[in-house]
Amino acid sequence: MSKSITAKDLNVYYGDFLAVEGVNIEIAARSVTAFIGPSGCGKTTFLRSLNRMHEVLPGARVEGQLLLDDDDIYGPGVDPVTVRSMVGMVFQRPNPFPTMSIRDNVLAGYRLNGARMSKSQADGIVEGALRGANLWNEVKDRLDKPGSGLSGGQQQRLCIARTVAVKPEVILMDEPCSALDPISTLAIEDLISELQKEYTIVIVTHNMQQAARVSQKTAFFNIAGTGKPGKMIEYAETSTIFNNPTNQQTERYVSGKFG
Amino acid sequence: MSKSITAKDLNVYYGDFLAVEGVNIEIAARSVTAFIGPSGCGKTTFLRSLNRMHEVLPGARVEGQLLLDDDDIYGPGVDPVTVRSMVGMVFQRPNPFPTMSIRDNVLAGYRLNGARMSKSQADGIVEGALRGANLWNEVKDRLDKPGSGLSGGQQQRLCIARTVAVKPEVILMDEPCSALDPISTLAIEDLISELQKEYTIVIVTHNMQQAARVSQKTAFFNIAGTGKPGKMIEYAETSTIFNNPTNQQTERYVSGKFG
Amino acid sequence: MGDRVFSGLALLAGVAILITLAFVAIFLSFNSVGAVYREEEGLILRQFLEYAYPLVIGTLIASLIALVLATPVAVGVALYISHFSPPRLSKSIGYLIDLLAAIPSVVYGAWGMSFLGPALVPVYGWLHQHLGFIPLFAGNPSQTGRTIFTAGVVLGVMILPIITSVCREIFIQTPKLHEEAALALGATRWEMITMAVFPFARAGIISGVMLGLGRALGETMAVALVLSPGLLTASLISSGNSTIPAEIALGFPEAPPGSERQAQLIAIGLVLFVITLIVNMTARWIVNRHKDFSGAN
Amino acid sequence: ACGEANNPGAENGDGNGNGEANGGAETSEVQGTLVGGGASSQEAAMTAWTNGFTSVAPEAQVNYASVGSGAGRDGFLGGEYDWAGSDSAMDDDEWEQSKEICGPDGAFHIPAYISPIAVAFNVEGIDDTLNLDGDTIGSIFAGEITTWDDEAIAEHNEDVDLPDTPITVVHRADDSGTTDNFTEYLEAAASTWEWEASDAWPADISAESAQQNSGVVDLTSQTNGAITYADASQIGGLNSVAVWVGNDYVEHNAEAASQAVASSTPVEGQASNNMAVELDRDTEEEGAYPIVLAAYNIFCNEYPDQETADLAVAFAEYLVSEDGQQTAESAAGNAPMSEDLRNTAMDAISEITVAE
Amino acid sequence: MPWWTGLAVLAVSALFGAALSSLISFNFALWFVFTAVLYVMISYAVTRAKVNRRQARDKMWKNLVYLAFIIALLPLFSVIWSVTSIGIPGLLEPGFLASDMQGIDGTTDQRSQEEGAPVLGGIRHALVGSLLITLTATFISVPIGLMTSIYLVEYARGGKLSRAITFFVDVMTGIPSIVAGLFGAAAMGWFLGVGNSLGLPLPSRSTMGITAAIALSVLMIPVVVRTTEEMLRVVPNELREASYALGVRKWRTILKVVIPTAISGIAAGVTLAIARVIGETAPILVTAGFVVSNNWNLFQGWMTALPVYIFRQFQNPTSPNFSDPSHQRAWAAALVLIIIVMGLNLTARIIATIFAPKKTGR
Ligand SMILES: Nc1ncnc2c1ncn2[C@@H]1O[C@H](COP(=O)(O)OP(=O)(O)OP(=O)(O)O)[C@@H](O)[C@H]1O
Ligand SMILES: Nc1ncnc2c1ncn2[C@@H]1O[C@H](COP(=O)(O)OP(=O)(O)OP(=O)(O)O)[C@@H](O)[C@H]1O
Ligand SMILES: [Mg+2]
Ligand SMILES: [Mg+2]
Ligand SMILES: O=P([O-])([O-])[O-]
Repeated sequence: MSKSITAKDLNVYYGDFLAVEGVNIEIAARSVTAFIGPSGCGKTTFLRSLNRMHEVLPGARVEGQLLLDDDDIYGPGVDPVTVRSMVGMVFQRPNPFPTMSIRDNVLAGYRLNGARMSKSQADGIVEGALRGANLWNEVKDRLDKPGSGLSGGQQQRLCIARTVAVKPEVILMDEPCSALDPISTLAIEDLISELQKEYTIVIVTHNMQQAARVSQKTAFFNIAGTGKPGKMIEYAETSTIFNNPTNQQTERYVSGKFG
Repeated sequence: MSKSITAKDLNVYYGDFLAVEGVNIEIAARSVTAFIGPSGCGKTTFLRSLNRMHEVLPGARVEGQLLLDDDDIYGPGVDPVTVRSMVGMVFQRPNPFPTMSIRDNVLAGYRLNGARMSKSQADGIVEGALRGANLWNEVKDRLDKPGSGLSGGQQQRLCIARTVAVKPEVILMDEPCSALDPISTLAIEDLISELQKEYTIVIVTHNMQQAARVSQKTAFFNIAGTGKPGKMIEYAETSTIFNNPTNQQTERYVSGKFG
Repeated sequence: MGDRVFSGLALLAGVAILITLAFVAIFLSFNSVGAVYREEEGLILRQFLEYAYPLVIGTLIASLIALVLATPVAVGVALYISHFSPPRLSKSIGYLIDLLAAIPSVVYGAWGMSFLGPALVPVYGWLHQHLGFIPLFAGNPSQTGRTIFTAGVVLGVMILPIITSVCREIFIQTPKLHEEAALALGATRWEMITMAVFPFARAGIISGVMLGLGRALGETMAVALVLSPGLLTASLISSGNSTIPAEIALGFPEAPPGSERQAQLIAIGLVLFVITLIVNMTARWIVNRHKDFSGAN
Repeated sequence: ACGEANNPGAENGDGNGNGEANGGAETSEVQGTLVGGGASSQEAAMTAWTNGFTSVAPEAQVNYASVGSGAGRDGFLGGEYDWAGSDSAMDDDEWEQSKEICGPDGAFHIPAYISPIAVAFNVEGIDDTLNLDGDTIGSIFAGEITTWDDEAIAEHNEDVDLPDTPITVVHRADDSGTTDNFTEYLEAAASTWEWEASDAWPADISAESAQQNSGVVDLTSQTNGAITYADASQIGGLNSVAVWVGNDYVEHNAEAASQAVASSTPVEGQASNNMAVELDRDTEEEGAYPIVLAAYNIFCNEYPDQETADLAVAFAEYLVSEDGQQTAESAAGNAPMSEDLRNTAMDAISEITVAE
Repeated sequence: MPWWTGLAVLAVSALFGAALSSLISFNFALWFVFTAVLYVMISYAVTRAKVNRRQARDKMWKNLVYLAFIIALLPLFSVIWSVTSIGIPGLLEPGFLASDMQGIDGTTDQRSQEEGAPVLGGIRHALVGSLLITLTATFISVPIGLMTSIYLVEYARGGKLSRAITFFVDVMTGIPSIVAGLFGAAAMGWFLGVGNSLGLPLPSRSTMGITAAIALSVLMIPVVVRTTEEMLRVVPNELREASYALGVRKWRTILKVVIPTAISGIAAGVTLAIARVIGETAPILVTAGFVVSNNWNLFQGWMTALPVYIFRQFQNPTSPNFSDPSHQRAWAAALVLIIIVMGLNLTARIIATIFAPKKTGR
């Protein structure tokens, strides 16, 4: 399991607007890679192009090559669904399915695809995933209640549980902790380290401490101004980025950090 | 301008579920107060009861007294609309009006007063509010585009601009920076210090560094377990809370902090 | 594979509609030739237009009355259900209004004919007496109440639940986030509705109104039952005017096979078709003008 | 409200008993379903006929859709109906067309439903018949006479105290055979009437209208001062006009009506057994009532298969039989055909054959 | 403002309303109108004077919204009253639901009206006809309509075809029902003609239940498309993306996420569409004919539907001079028809509440 990701000259467009330009990056399997950078620089956009979620938006498209191990996921004949079932995603805003109970939300990846399973098997998956997302204790008594009744943080953890439950090869996380309290965040971070043993993880975060704590490598994105495309400025070991960046922009950005 | 807030034995309910119990707190005018605590402990709930947004949800209600200076905002005959125009709010999730342009979003609250204004006056308000929210440069060329076309962080800053434009007496902020990059966060924090000179500010945050940076006083909320009500555990000077808390729960929570 | 089949089916369904409609259009055009062309006289377009234009105007008047009466009430009722009624009751109240949609048009026709029409007679008399100088209320006030206005009211009642139902569903869908944003800015409930609910529901309201209008334009039986059709007149309170569907329903049964009369009736059916086309084009255009600001983002 | 069916003629469903109700009349062996459609004027009579026929021919069923005369002929010519009911006869084009489905002799008409058309009114203060002549009726319906105490009316009714109620003319909103027959009368008998006879009421007279006979009758009953024309069997409690014919006022009555049909000119040029007639509206004959409606039942001279032909013959014979005419009269109140007319019809029906 | 202000204003309005209406000529309708108008105006003025302009406007609109609701109820109660007052006795006649009109003619009704014998005859055949025809039409229209709106919302990206479909669906809503009926009959006639000339074992006549169902589908499809389209559009994209991100195929996402989220709206739309056609008269009369006895076969023989039954009983009473029994049957049948639609409506609602998104939380 777990695959590496290689982007070659990747341009990401919204219609005619070039949002991210010329990204070249190699992300190793079984590692955690963090994307940092100011708001609007295209982190989310680039992340979404990694599992072909980008093209879901009308007019959105991608140029260049993106290899999962050695297969170009944008190659001809490649099914985006296969790509997405290999590359899971946790969104910036929690989005549990409002029609489903907490339990069904966790099982959504299976249920929606029509997979059959015994009740005990399902129970196992639900408990495992919810424990992993540090949500089990809070919801174990109301698994059949709707997922939308939870608080923001609880909802986001539910979404993480849902993604983890389908055991993809790569997990993309777009600021997964931005709505979480420190304790939950810690649990998620632990979970990330845990998952890292088997999966490739890419995480967008604004919290540089978090990037420093969880990732081995960090990519810094920046944008020259409105209407300009976002670019990947530097990509290196996390410690290098935070302590000894080559690029001046990176330097300026990380030194503005807090705490 | 600017008023103090006093809660006396405040209980906040969702239907029959007591979400927050027995809060007693005095928030001074012209100060920044931070609410911290684990997810689900009722920070959002309590915050929403401060400007009577809580009762917007069906079945939701509040017991106890809540004084704005000396007026009980839950007193008989008090109009929630008046309360809300005095107590502004920034939400956890950015929520610009999707049908309005960026410009109209900023002016939305201001226009409610029905005051006629010239175009240049309006332009001034829009620019001032957007600069204050550190968004002006990014959007000045597309003020007439819909607000929903912005990135998450940009949207949130737009919402802050919108609230500030009304010039309320108290501003409540529910994790206003959880979707922002550090640079925008910094700008918002600067803005908070700026606003503090005239307004009373209450901010919910998960980022304890942020709480430490911006607030004079901090309230720690906690919850004993699922289904139990959230409670305010400790309320003191921010430095006391972080360095020398009286309560053991607070101690445990803040020492689990990162960085 | 599943995707292919499913999207294929979806496409097929859409195309099936187009084909059906093409057949309807062919059926109508083919059978209406006799109305505009006669072997001996060649094109008799003028004659046909003279026959058709009062009907077109009558149809529009009736539908317009229905829309003007029903739209504000329907939007009001939908708002009542979505934002004003006690939350516990809103479902049952919505159900109550849906009952109006459950009543078949024959029954509306019977009701309009035997109850509403006679009840409006004194109103017509009063209007004529006091406002008779306005052309709308000139003419002989009807002694039976079988006027285009009565027909419009019946149509209004018939389309009310349609518009209400569509609006209600949309109003309920308004994101809480936006409603709360408005409230938090110190908006009153009504201001919140104008700020968050109406903009979000704009397309839906127009859609519902168009649905209602379509119903009003095409309604046959109710109009045929409550109206005393006759000459085109500006007066709403005397008998006269007719609508296209009523004219077809009243004329078709006795129209000799293959006759010019039959062709004429089918031809005005085609005209109604074109009217709907124009009305809908206008609606789409209004909706699309503000597409960027649509609420579904 | 649930439970057992309450139909009086329930025997047809389970096919046990038969014609008992019919006083032991002969029953026929024909079976199958005969379908027809057309004029609504004869609907009430047709309901009685289709019911009555099941007691004559227990194995057979007859359906009739009163879709209107035009639609009925349309359906008949299109092969959808086995026979059609129509207030007016087919024109020659239609008859030519009927040869496609009815063989070389085409179709023929039987005037099986005959009914006078009453000029009925509702005026408070007038509790009896009014006497009027054709010209006055024409002026009233043209909208030229507007009150009931008009001189033209008073002239004919010297001993009636006429109120000054305004006259509300009520006509048929739908195109109708009744209108056609009534306007034919006006065209022939009223010099004050300047329109051509037609199924549709003249578009340039502004008046009240309603659908079907029951509609105009109801509306007239509800409106003081209203006057209308309707199938005499359907006017209920309304008073009606005695019409000036020759040298006397004649009230509508069944005999006069069927006499009017029997004595009128046959239409030439169609099938040899055709019974379509040209009614004589301006008759001066004593005691004749000239405003009459005859609804035809149009049958084929040749049916494609034996079963349909047998059914058609049996049903047509039942329609014009004394029994059939009486059944209709008691249910619908129309005028039974005269003896002569019935015999001619029987002869015409006997010419129905089956295609080789 | 004290709590009793509203009541006081109402009382004052009612008083002045009564006075004003008796100036013209007192009746309850007039009184209601004056009271309502005065109430809205006075409470605006009072709130404006005592509180402020914004609250006054809020109050005014609130009153208007309530008023709209009351106005909408008036015709409802009026219609329901006219239907039930005559319809209920008719419905309670023994055997009304269990019998058809076989054997009922003018003499039967004359006996009922003149001698007070029970009103015979019922609506069994019409009930069967209506249910069969409408259900078949629903089975034809809902899949086509739903799939079309899915195509429009989920698949088409504003291409020419989708614009053409949307546009023509709109046009379709304007087809008068009688035209749909004529078209249905013509289309079926043509189809059978072609089929028969090819030697297929088809019925020879087009007048049958299925033809009516097809004609009704023409009327129903656009209603289904327009309502469901609107409902699908407001399903947030977030949910679709969440599903795609789990590696769920688009069609499954649509079936399992989008449709369930929109189900209450879809159910309402379908109910609306059914209600639209179940009351149709003209198209059924020309496509399915009119019979007095029961027929379960959609593909052979004529059928009667309830509205046709009502219309005929109303317009052409079985006994022209003794029309009370016919009218009673007509109103009772109307009542049954209304009850059926209400039942459908209720079913749709139950379905909707079972599957609808749970709307708690924010
Ligand atoms: N749907 C869209 N259509 C057009 N432009 C878009 C869309 N979404 C984002 N953009 C633009 O693309 C650029 C990159 O946005 P993106 O959301 O990727 O930024 P980000 O780095 O994730 O920001 P944040 O940290 O605030 O989430 C921004 O300028 C934004 O305005
Ligand atoms: N609309 C609601 N109905 C019922 N219960 C709710 C609702 N919203 C929140 N709750 C419950 O109330 C409690 C407090 O929730 P609240 O959103 O105030 O927490 P929070 O401290 O803001 O959490 P977070 O940091 O995740 O935002 C939680 O147990 C939550 O499940
Ligand atoms: Mg982002
Ligand atoms: Mg919260
Ligand atoms: O027979 P008619 O109903 O057309 O008069």
